[in-house]
Amino acid sequence: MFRRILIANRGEIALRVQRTAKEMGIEVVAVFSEADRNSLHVRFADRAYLLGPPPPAESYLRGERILEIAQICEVDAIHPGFGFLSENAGFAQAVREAGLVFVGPPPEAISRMGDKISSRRVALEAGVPVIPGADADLEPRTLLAKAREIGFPVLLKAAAGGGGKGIKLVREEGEFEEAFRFAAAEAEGAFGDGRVYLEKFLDKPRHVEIQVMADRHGGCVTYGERECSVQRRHQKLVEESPSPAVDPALRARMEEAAKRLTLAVGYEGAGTIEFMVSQGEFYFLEMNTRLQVEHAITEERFGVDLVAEQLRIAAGETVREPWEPRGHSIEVRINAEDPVTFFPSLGTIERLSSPGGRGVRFDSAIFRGLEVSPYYDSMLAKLIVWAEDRERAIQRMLRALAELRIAGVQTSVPAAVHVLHSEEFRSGDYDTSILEGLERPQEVQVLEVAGLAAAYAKYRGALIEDKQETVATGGTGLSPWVLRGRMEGRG
Amino acid sequence: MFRRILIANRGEIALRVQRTAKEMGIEVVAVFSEADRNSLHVRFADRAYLLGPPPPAESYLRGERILEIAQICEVDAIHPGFGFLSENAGFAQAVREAGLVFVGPPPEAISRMGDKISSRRVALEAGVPVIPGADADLEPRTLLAKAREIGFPVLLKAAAGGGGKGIKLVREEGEFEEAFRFAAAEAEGAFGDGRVYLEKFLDKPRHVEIQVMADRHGGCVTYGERECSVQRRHQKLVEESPSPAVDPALRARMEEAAKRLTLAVGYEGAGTIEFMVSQGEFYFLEMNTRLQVEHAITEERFGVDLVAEQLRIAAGETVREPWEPRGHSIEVRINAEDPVTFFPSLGTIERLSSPGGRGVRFDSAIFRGLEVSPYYDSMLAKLIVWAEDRERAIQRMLRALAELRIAGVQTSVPAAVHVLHSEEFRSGDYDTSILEGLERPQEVQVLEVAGLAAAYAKYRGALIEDKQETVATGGTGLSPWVLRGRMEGRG
Amino acid sequence: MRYFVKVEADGRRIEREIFFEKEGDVLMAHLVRHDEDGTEEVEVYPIDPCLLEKGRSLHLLVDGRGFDVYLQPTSKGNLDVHYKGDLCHVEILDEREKIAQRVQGKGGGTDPEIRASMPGVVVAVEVQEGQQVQKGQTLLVLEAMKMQNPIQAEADGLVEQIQVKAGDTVTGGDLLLRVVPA
Amino acid sequence: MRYFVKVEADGRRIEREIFFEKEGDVLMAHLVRHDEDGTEEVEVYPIDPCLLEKGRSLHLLVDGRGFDVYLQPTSKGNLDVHYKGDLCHVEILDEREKIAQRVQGKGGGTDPEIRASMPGVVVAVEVQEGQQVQKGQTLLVLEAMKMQNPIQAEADGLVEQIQVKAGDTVTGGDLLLRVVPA
Repeated sequence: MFRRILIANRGEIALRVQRTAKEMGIEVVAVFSEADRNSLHVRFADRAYLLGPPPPAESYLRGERILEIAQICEVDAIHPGFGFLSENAGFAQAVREAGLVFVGPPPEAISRMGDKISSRRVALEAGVPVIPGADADLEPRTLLAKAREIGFPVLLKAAAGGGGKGIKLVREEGEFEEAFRFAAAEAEGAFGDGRVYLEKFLDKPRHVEIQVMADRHGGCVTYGERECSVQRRHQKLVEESPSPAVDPALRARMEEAAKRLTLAVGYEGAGTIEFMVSQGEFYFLEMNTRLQVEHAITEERFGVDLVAEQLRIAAGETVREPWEPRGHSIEVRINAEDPVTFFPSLGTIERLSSPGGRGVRFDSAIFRGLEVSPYYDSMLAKLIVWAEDRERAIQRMLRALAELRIAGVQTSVPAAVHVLHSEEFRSGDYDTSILEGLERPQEVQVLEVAGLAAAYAKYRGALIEDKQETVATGGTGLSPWVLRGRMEGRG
Repeated sequence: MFRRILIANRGEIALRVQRTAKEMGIEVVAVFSEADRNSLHVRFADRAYLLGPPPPAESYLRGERILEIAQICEVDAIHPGFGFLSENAGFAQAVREAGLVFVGPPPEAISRMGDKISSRRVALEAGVPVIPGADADLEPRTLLAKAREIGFPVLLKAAAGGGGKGIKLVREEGEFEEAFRFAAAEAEGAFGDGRVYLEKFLDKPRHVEIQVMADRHGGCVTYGERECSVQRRHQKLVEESPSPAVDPALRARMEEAAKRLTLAVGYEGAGTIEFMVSQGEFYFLEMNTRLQVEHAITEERFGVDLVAEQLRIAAGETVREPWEPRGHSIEVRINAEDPVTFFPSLGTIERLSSPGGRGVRFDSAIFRGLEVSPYYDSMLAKLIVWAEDRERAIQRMLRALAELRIAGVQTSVPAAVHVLHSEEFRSGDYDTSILEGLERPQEVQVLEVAGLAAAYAKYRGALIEDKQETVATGGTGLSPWVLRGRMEGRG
Repeated sequence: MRYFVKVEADGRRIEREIFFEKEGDVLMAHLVRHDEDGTEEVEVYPIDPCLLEKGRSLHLLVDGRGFDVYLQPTSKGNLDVHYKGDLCHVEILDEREKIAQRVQGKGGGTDPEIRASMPGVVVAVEVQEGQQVQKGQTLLVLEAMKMQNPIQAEADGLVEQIQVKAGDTVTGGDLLLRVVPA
Repeated sequence: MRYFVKVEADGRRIEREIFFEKEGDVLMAHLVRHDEDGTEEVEVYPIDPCLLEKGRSLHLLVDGRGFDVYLQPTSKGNLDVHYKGDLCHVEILDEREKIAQRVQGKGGGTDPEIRASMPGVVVAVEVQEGQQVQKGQTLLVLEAMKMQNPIQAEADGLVEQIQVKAGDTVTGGDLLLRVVPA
C-alpha cells in the first residue's frame, strides 16, 4: 500500500479522501489556494502546500505545480477527487510519466469515455443499448424511415442546439413532415444551422447509474444502482439507492451491461455508468471516469469504502466481491443557494450544528467561520442516511434535516425537505421532471408559529440587524406555568 | 404501533429514544427539570413539560408527576431510557396500573434481576455459571473446604466491604489460615463486621456482556457480545464489539446461557446479561433490565435499531431474527471530567465541532452554550465508529477523536486516545486492569508544537484570559512562502 | 406594543397582528386575524419561550407544544424563519414602524441601481440602454460558482445605463446597470 | 520578545525558549533548548500560522507539516493545548513576566483556602483541625455528578480550620477548609 499520497482537490471531497487515507495509515499531502488557507482539508492534513490565487486556473487546475509538490514530498500516488483534474487525461498521463500512480483509470480510458460521441460508439460496439436515433440529415425521408424503425413518439432535435431549445416532439407518423419542417426552420433561426437529428422519445425518463470497480487483472464488480432523477438546473439534489424503478431483473441486466462496457474500455478503478431508464428499458448516457459525488449511498448499503477500494486497486490489488446490500440509503446535497431560485448564496457560516444519531452521515468540510467563496462549487455538505427500508430512510432524512442548522448563507435544504415530503417522491413513481411544479402548500400552523417567533424576538429586542452586536440571551427566566396551569385545570 | 409516547429521561438517551420514535412516526412528549429548559431533548420534542427543580429527586425521579403528564397528554407508553426510573419495578408497576405500556420488562422481572443476590439465585437455578465461592462464615474450616473444591487461588472478601477494601488473595492452601485471620481482623477494623466470604480468583478478568431481546410470546434473540473491560472508577470508557477474547464457540455458549436466563425470568424487551470472562470460561455477574449506554455498537454491527425493537415488542409484536453481524464497532464515552484524575469538570460548552464522514456516529445532546450541570451524570456524548475490521475501526476512532472539538470543559477524550494508542488495547489482550499503569510517553515533537502554538498565540496577543473578550482573528494574512521556499531550494 | 407580521412559505401567505401580555407568571400571546368580511378573530396561547444563541435561536412552548426555530435577518430588514428544515419569509413591523410606513407611502420603491451580489463573469447582456423591461425579465447573466445566474428586473422600468459587457469580470458590489422603475 | 514554555503531557516534560523573527515574508520560529551541560541548541523553522475562532484555534504549517491545535486557558493562567485528541499542559511566561516572577520569588506558594470547585454534597471529612497533612492526602470527599471526588492537599501543611461537615451541601466557590502550608 502507498506510504504517502497527494490529494489534488479541495473541500468536502478532499476531506472525504483524506479520512480514508488516514484510516489506512497513509500520510496525506493537501494542496490549497489562497482562498482555502483555513479549510479543513488543509488543517487536518499531514502536510499542506499552497498552489496559488483563488481562481481554479491559477490553483487547483495547475497540474504541473501539483506534480512539483508531489515530487518534493515524495508521494507515491495522486488522488484527483472529482471535478478539477479528475477527468483530465493529460494530467493522468503526466502523473504516470512522473513515475507516480494516478488513482483513477488509464488516460486512454478517460479519453475514450470522456467524449460523448466516442463513448456512445464504445457502448454500441459493446452491445450496450443507447437511446435509439439517427444522426442529423437534411433529408426528412431518411429520418422518417429511421423513426418508423424506432417507433413513435420520437424527438427531433437541432444538431447545434442545447438546453432544451429546438426540440420537437412527434407523436405519430402523420405529424412527421410538418414537424420536421418546423424544427429545421426553428433550428436555422435559433442557431443558424438547420440540421436536425432524431432520438427516441423517452416517457418519464429516470436517471439511474451503476457503480463499477475494475482492476488491472481483468476483475470487475458492480455495486448496484443509484437513482438520481431529482435534479434542478441539471444538477442532482436528492439521490437514493436502490432505485424504486429498478427490479432485480432490470438491475441484473444493467449491471451486466455496465460490466461489459467497463471491460471493453480497459478500465481500472471506480467508475459510474449513467443510464436513462424508461418503461423498463435502459439506455447508455455517459460514463463518469471518477468517483461520483453520490458514491456514499452505495457505501452505506454495501458496507464498502469506495475510496479504500480505489486506493487498493491503484496499488495493484484485485477487486473484492461486494457484501450483500442491506437497507435503503438517501443523500441530500446541501448547496449554498436560494432554495427557490437556486441562485448561489454567499456569506460566512455563522452557526453550524450537524445532525447526529443512528444511520446519519454528514460529509462536509464546512465549519463555523467559513467564508463561502464564489470561486468554487456551491456544495457545502452531503447528508447521507441509511435505514432498514425506504420509508424509514425518508423519515430519518427529514429528522436529520430538522436537526441540521447552517446559518449565514441560504441553502437548498428547504427544497430537499419539499421533495421528501411530496407524494411524488414518497410513491417512488417520479422522473427527472419531479421538481417542476411540485406543490406543497405550507401548513397555516407553521406560518403562524414563524410569525409568532418573529414577533417574540422583536418584542424581546433580539432582532438587531448588526450581526456583530450582542443580544440579551434568554432561556433562564423559566415559566413553570405550563404544567401547573394544565394540572390545575384538570385537578 | 403507539401514536404518542412519553420519554421519562433527559440528555443523550432521551434524544436517542426520541429520534427513533420520530422516525417511526410516533409523537414524543419530553419532560424536563428547570436546569434543562434549553436542552435538545426538549427543543426537538413534539411536546415538553416541566417536572420541577434540578435535583433528580425533585424532577426525573418523580414517577407520580411523570404519570400525571402522561395521562394529560394521552400517551400510549412510557420509555424510561437508562438510569433514573428505568430499573424501578414500582414505577413499572404504576405505569401498568395507569393503563399505559412500560417500555421494558415486567415489574416482576425487574425485581428478580435487579437484586444481586436474587439474580444470582435465578442464574444458578437456570444452570448459568456464576463465580464459584462460599457465603460468609466465621469458621475458617468451612471456607477452606470450599476453597479446596473450587481450587486455588481464591479471594477472601469482607462481607460488609466494597470498593476493593478488605480483599485478600490466597494463592495456595498453606497461606489460607493466616490470610483468613488477617482478612477477618481487617474487616472487623474497617467495617465493624468480621464476616468474610470466599470467591474464586479470576485471572485477567474481562467484562463481556450479551444483548438479549425477548417478546411476550416466548421469543428471544441475542445480538452477540460487547467487550466492556476498559473501565476507570468502575465506569466504562471504551467498549467494542465483537470482543477480541470471544471465539465463536464461547460466543455460542454465552448466548445460549443468556437466552436461558432471559426465558427463565419471564423477561420482555431489551436486556443485557453481564459476564466476567477469564481463561475461556464465563461467569454471570448481573443483568441490566434496560437499554445499555453502549447499545449502539451492537446496532452498528447488526444493522438493527434496538430502540425500535423495544417499541415494537412493547406494542406486542414478536422479536425478529437478527441479520448476520458485520465488521467491528467501538464506542468512546465522552465525559466532562479531568482526563487524568477523572474528577468531574463543569463549565459551559464554548465550542463544539462533531466529527463526520463514513462509519462515524455521534450520539449526544450537547450544543454550543450548554452549561454542564452538576446535578446529572457527566456523560456528554458517545462517539461510535464502525468499520470492516478491528484495525480500521481503531484508526477511524482515532481519526474521529482528532476531528472532535469540545471546548469549555475538560473531557475524557485524552484518556480514550491514550487507550486506543496503547499496545495493550491494540493487541486485544487486555483485561479490566488496562487503565492502571498504562504508559505512553508523549512524543517530544508534539510537546514542542504545543509550546510553539502557545508562544505564537501569546506573540499575537491572542491569549486573553477573559473569555468574553474578542481577540484579533488571523488566518487571512497569507504567507505563500512555504511552497516558494521549497521550490526555490530544490529548483 | 403590537406587531404586524406577513408570513409567506411555499405559496401560502398569512397576515397576523400579534401582542404579548403577562398573566401572573405566564406570558400570553394574542394572535389577531382580520378576515375579509371585516371580522376579527383572536386566538390566545400561553407561551414559554427560550431564546438562545444571541437571539438567533428560539424554542417556543405554545400550550405544551414545542417549536424550535432559528431566525435569520435578511438584507431587506425582514426575517427568514427556519423550522424543521422548512423556510418561512416574515415581514414584520411594530406599531411605530407601521405608522411611519403609512406616512412615507408604500415603502420607497425599488432601487434603480443593480449591483453584483457576488464576484463573477458577465456571460451575456440581454437588454440595451433605453429599453423598457418588465418585472422578472432577465437583464444579464452572471457566471459564478460554476453556475449561470440570471439577473432579473425587480420591477417594470427603463434601462437607463449599462455598465458592463459580456466577458467582463465583476466583484461583489460592482454596479451592473441602472433600471429606473416605471 | 522571548517566551519561556514548560510543556507537560503523559509524564513527559520539556522546556523551551521561543522567539519569532520575520525573514522577508516568512515568519521564522526559533526554539532554544538548554541542555543539562549548559549548551544551547537552537532549531529554526519557517512557520505559516492561521489563527481562527478568536485565537482559540490555531493551525501551524511548520516547514510544510500541519499541526491543528486548540488552546484553552486554564484557571491558573496556563494553557491546555489539544492536538489530535491529546492534551498538553503549557506554562508560558514572556521575558517581562519571567523577570517579575524572579523578583517575587517562587510564585507565592500555595493558597491556604480550599474551596469547592463545583456544587455537591460533603460525604466525608477525613481530617481534623490541627492535624498535619501531606501533599496529596485526602482531606474530604465531595459527591457531585454521581461521583465521589476526593479533595486532596496541594502541599504539606497544617489543617487550620474546617468549615463543613459530612452531609453539608455546598455550592461552587464555598470555603471548605484552610490548610496552612508547612
